[in-house]
Amino acid sequence: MSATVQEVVHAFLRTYYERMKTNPSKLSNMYASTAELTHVNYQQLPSDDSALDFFLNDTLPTVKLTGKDNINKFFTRNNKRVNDLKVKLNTVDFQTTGASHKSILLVTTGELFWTDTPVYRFCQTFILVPLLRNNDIYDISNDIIRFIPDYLQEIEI
Amino acid sequence: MSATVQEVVHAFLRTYYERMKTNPSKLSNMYASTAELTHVNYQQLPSDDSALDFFLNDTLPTVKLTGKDNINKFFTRNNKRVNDLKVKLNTVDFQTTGASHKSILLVTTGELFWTDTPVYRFCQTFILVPLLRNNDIYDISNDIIRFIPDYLQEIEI
Amino acid sequence: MKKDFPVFINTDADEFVKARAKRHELRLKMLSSKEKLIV
Amino acid sequence: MKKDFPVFINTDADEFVKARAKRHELRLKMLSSKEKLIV
Repeated sequence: MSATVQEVVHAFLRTYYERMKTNPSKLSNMYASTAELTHVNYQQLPSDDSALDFFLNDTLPTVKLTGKDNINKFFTRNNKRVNDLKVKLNTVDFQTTGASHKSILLVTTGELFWTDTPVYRFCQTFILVPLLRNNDIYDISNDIIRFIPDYLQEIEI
Repeated sequence: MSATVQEVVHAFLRTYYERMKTNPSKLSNMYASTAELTHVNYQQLPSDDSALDFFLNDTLPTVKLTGKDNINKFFTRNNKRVNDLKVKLNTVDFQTTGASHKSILLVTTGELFWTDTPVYRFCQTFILVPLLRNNDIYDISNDIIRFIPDYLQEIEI
Repeated sequence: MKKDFPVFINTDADEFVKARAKRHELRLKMLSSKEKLIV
Repeated sequence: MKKDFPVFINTDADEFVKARAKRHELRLKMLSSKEKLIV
């Protein structure tokens, strides 16, 4: 019996976030060859975590990448940070999508942080596409993270 | 010359949110016949807007619907509320998706409110699929809204 | 659609500020009703 | 994966609470540095 969509979603999320911890260089294997990824722009973060600007702003810049090769280079290059990622998932919503509704759109919300950093609130959207040769295995075709500021950030003097 | 993805995204967002105001009963025409919609569960909101509970919680319940007919009934039934929706869009991210990357995944964040209510912070994800007969026209195949609580909501006594 | 965010739809900055002030008041009210903050 | 949220991944509630406390302190610091709140 095939897994339900909900079971696929929960298993995917566990695998995705845990692979960051255990083997970030293999994370790109979860992406389709033409996948698009919008993720934390680690290059724009200060190398010194104690930099005040890094903490004061409660959102992080993102960068957009296309293709499994570029995604692999990205996760390998930022291995240290990716490896240290810690996540509290608060919600997940999902729908089926694609021509035959065999793909899955899912949206998570939560907070993430790294050792010694404050939390960052985020919303992350994925599209999972089943492999042609095995409908029980899914590739990530799209992955967009967006950080959500607290409303206090928008208060002006 | 075809519009760029960014032009399609911006034109779509303007049309989508403005149609709520001008003609919510025609909003469902923007959805594909098998579209899935996760939207505000208006039936769970109190009919009396002054109810304190309605305001105190800074998130709203959602409901999931499938198919253009159900979506049409939903918007028609909740016509009064949908018609009064006011939105401040803060961000939009987008990627191409689907087998030939002709579909568009887009994620907005912002705050919405109605006359006499406080604001609600949200994240909304859409997938737009081009019509077979005219690739310049898109249907919504998926639409998920998720409300994001302020961190103060999670503080416990 | 102009590309500079934020974009106001069916509203304007003035009306939005009033709605956000309502949320702010509720947050302050909720904060003051908490005996201890666990964050 | 358990289906009850929140779910902690590569962390636990104790570590999360400390990280959120850091954010809370920054928010309070920012609030106190504002002369007037326009919300």
